[in-house]
Amino acid sequence: MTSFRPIRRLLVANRGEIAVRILRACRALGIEPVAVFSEADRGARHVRLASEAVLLGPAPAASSYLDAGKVLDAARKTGCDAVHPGYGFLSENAAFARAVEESGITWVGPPASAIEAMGLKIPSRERMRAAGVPVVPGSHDLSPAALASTVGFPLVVKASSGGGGKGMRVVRQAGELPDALASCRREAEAAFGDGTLYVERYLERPRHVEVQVFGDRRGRVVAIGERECSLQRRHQKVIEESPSPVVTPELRRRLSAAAVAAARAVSYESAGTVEFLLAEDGTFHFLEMNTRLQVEHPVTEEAFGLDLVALQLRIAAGEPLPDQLPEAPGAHAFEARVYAEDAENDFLPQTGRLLAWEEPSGPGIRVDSGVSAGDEVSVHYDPMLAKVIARGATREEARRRLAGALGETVALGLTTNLSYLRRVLDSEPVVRGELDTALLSRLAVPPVPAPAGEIFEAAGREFAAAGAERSPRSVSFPDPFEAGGFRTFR
Amino acid sequence: MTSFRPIRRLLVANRGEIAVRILRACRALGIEPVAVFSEADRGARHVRLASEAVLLGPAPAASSYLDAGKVLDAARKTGCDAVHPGYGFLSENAAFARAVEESGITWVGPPASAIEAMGLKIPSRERMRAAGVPVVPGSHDLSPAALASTVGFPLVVKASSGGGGKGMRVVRQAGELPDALASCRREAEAAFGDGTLYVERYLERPRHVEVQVFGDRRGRVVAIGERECSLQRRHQKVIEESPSPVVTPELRRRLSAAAVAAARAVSYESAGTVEFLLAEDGTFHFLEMNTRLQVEHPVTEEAFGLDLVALQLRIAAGEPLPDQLPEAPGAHAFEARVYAEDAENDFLPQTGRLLAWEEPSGPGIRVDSGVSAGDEVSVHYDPMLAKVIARGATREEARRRLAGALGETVALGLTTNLSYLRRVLDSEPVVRGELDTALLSRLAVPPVPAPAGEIFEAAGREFAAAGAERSPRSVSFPDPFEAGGFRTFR
Amino acid sequence: MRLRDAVTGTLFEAGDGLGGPSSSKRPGDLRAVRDGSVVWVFHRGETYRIERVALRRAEESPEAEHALVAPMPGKVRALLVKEGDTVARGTTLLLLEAMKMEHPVRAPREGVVQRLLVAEGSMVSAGDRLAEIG
Amino acid sequence: MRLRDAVTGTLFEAGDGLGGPSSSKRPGDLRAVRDGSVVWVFHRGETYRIERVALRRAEESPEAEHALVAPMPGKVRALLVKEGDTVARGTTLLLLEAMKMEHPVRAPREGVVQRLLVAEGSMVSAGDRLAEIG
Repeated sequence: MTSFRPIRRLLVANRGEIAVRILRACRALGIEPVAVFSEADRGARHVRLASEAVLLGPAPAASSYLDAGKVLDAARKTGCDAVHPGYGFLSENAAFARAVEESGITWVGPPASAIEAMGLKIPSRERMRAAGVPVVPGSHDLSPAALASTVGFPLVVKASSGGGGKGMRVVRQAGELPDALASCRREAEAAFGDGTLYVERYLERPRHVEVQVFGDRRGRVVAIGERECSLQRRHQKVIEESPSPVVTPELRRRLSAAAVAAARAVSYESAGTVEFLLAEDGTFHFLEMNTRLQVEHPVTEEAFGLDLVALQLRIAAGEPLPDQLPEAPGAHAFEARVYAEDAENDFLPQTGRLLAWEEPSGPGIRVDSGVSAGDEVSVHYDPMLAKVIARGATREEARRRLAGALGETVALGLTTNLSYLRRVLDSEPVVRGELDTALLSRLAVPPVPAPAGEIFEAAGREFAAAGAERSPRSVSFPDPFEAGGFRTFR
Repeated sequence: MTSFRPIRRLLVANRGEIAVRILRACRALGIEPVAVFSEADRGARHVRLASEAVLLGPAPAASSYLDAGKVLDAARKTGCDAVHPGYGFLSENAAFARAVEESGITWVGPPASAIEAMGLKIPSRERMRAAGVPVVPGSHDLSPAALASTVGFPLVVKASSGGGGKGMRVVRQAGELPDALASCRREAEAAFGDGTLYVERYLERPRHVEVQVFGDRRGRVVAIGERECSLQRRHQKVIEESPSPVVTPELRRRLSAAAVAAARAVSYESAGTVEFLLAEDGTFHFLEMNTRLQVEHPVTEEAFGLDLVALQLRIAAGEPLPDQLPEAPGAHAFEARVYAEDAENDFLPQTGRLLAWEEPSGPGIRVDSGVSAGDEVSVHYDPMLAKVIARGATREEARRRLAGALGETVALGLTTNLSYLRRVLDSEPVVRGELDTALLSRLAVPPVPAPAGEIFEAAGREFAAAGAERSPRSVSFPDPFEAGGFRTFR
Repeated sequence: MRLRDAVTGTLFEAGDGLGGPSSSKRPGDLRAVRDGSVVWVFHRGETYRIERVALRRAEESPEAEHALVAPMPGKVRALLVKEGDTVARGTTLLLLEAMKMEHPVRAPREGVVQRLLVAEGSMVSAGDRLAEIG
Repeated sequence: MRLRDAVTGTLFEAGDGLGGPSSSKRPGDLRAVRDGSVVWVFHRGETYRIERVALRRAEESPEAEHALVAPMPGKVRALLVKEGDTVARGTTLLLLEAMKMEHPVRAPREGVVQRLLVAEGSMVSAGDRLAEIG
């Protein structure tokens, strides 16, 4: 039996929206939150909301949010009794988790051993197979012969330490393989410091359905429904929802049983996500387990009426899981990820200053964001500005609310995917719930209409008001890429 | 039986947060919303969110939002098939409701006859007494003799056409009566064009508990739980919650039965609110019925998981009430009204430009607001900027979330009651749920602390940056009221 | 420069170290916006209104001693005193109507109403002079 | 002045009626913010990026014809061509790494790589010249 170790002061070892999210949970529980920040984040929202904040170092993540030593020092110096890593950065770093626990500080997350067991794709697949969880055929032997016999084409190359679509390529013919392996290896080395790759069968048009699991420190593991995350672009999730429009109560029971078996196989504690590929016939295969809070956790919270971060904190303090947890969702929820990226130009990430930022709200709408007007969106971190979440009594009510909320969101100064998200949400397949992981690569979203005269007139008035004043921060470049379509560079 | 008359295009005959609220409901239902606006509201949020918007006239409400002819013309010209009046303005104007219906346009609200029956306090009290609803002793004979025999002191003078605390005074001794009557009459004439007054017994330390009722066009009337609105200042609600911390399921059944009886007595349709004063012994008296959507309707929505505006629209179109409506709340919800007012100076309303405005969000948080950064808060309309609403699994979770959200709300350029609201929420009686309608007049909220040096330094930097530049919009006045405490005039 | 917190009245003398242009980045975890002679500062949930105070106010506006100014914009609903009346501190001088509520404007000190500068029904802006009390 | 929508490329000639200071109130239901030679406009859920276009661009920057500039800030991860190489339109010239993703920079037209202005590992800002293709 685990003893109860209350959390009074928590280090939030992250930035942006997830740091804000955790800070808010602390307040609701009466826990004092301490933030960390890099030089680029001095005035950031997560710093403003914290009781205390510690400067880690320069902007690059390696010198700040990824520097395990500095983060642990910050926790010690500020007298924190627990650390929440959020997602990304140090969240799946088993050595960091172990160092935190060895310092006598509570780690709000799974045991280091579970992170390790699931962190490397190859051993984790073997472990899952042994636990009776269905697994996609794959290989870590990258020789052409091995691939042909055990995997076959199409296949997907993945970074063994990877996640989030980084270091990942689909290969349809043997000839494309050498380039794909080289490129993945470079990206994997840059992103994770580990170029080890593995390969698995690529399933055509599957759905990405994942199960939220939770384990307490007394050995109980439960599943809390599924999320459908099939709307992806280059393996990055774009829009998620819960429940999945195709998961029946019977299928939910089977998915939940497999997810709980996976989590039990690694003695899981805290929040985790077991990802599956779901085929049209209702069969599913284990994809990977993310041993941390997931970006898209709010759709589960809104559909099931739970606060998963608060639950993580309670469990980390030694409390048991509640006896009663909802088995079926009480509402439908959608989430859209608002990125600083140019949907009209190959989704290139955008940087610059957010000159105006206005979040939507109202019935059923929640926004998890970490930015404010005036913030600089820099090259150093993920270009996600916010998650807009909508809850409704039905899928259609939630979908319409989300589309409306995205239309209310004002983001000036940076190109964002707001308009793209809205057009995707309003597209026929999404309205009908006919999703698969390749849908976005096929979907012809309606073109952006040319602005009406009044838009140009409004812009003209702003230029006229500025008079002869020379541009302070921008330069206009002629089109160097007539084909590529880049038009404005700032 | 009523025929089904679908709503495709709706005129939102209001401004500010409630107009935005109704626009959002339209979008979730696929209804095209049309806004109206005065010259002061050209760039307002409700105008920006509408599909189309019609200018009514100059800023004063009498020339714009209160001008029934202009509003009805706007609905006709834009081809609207329904009008939603929101609250305030024309919402309880029976003649307007009748004119709308006679134009063949659907009125989203109760029948004109129900508005009339409840609009005048004196006949409505008689009607309620006849229907078996408990009523506080009162009189419309204002002679000292009548007051002494039928009412007694303390008593409260009210405008017969009143509402929202306007034209209302508590009188504790006979000597104060003449002044109170004169003042109420003036305010009532200015606000409602009707100086008729009535008087009723003033109950000491009661709770204000009100029941949300809903009637459909087929004669069914239901109650949807209660709201506790005891936190009032000068009869203006400040913080509301649902459920009431003292209403047991048994008491809820009795309150609901009385409220349904009240609504049935006037053949009520659409959303309405029956207000009661609840004594410590569990007895309650009818106060009044508001024949419109209430400002604080979101706490019911969040506690019961409903969209009351959508329900109004469905019912107005002829749909029946849903067969199943929740009898007990599934969550606890609080609402705080953010006003442009100076809590340190007698709660004087403030006007000026909102130079910065940042709304909170996150788990369980909803904001209904109608303002944006850059908006001018003028003398012409109600100084309420926004309603911040928090939902939680428990009362304490909701309370802490709301306090946190208020602390995140940034409003610069105008003095607001944000800090006051937070201090009230964190006060002992509110934490314990020990509320009554006079609590706020007794409550000693902790004083605002003097700013730390770093605040002055930050201000000094802003002044230094502005250099020798002369103040463009402000003047600093010496203290003319040494006692009154006014210090800054803009 | 001399600064004053408009709510608590606390005074602060800012040193010379504040010169130079303010950085475009927000310093630390503060939000600050200047509006003429007032700077609004948001810090950890509290909003402060910091005024810049002229060092020798009396000399700059000698008549200000006696002026009573409107604390907010509104309409003069009723004048309750006339010129020449002697008033006690706290006497209600007039009623200002704003946002459909009446707000009493009271005498800041004992004295004689020297001049009434508004009439019943006048619209006034915040800072407009209403009366002089000698 | 000549304006261009950065997304659709639509051109618009704004007349002289636009002169004078822009009002501090927002006109109608638009939000607009200027950032140098770009104005961002928000209108009914859509965001527009309107550039002011110089009337005779070619004369102002004669070398621009040949310059290839960085579409975003980042690090040059790999150079895939060398000076003197002949490239087809669409040939990947180099890989830029930003936000941990690789982005190929492709040749806008057929030509010869005249100069490479960056090395592997260079950090570049948006708008920095990367290469000249003649």
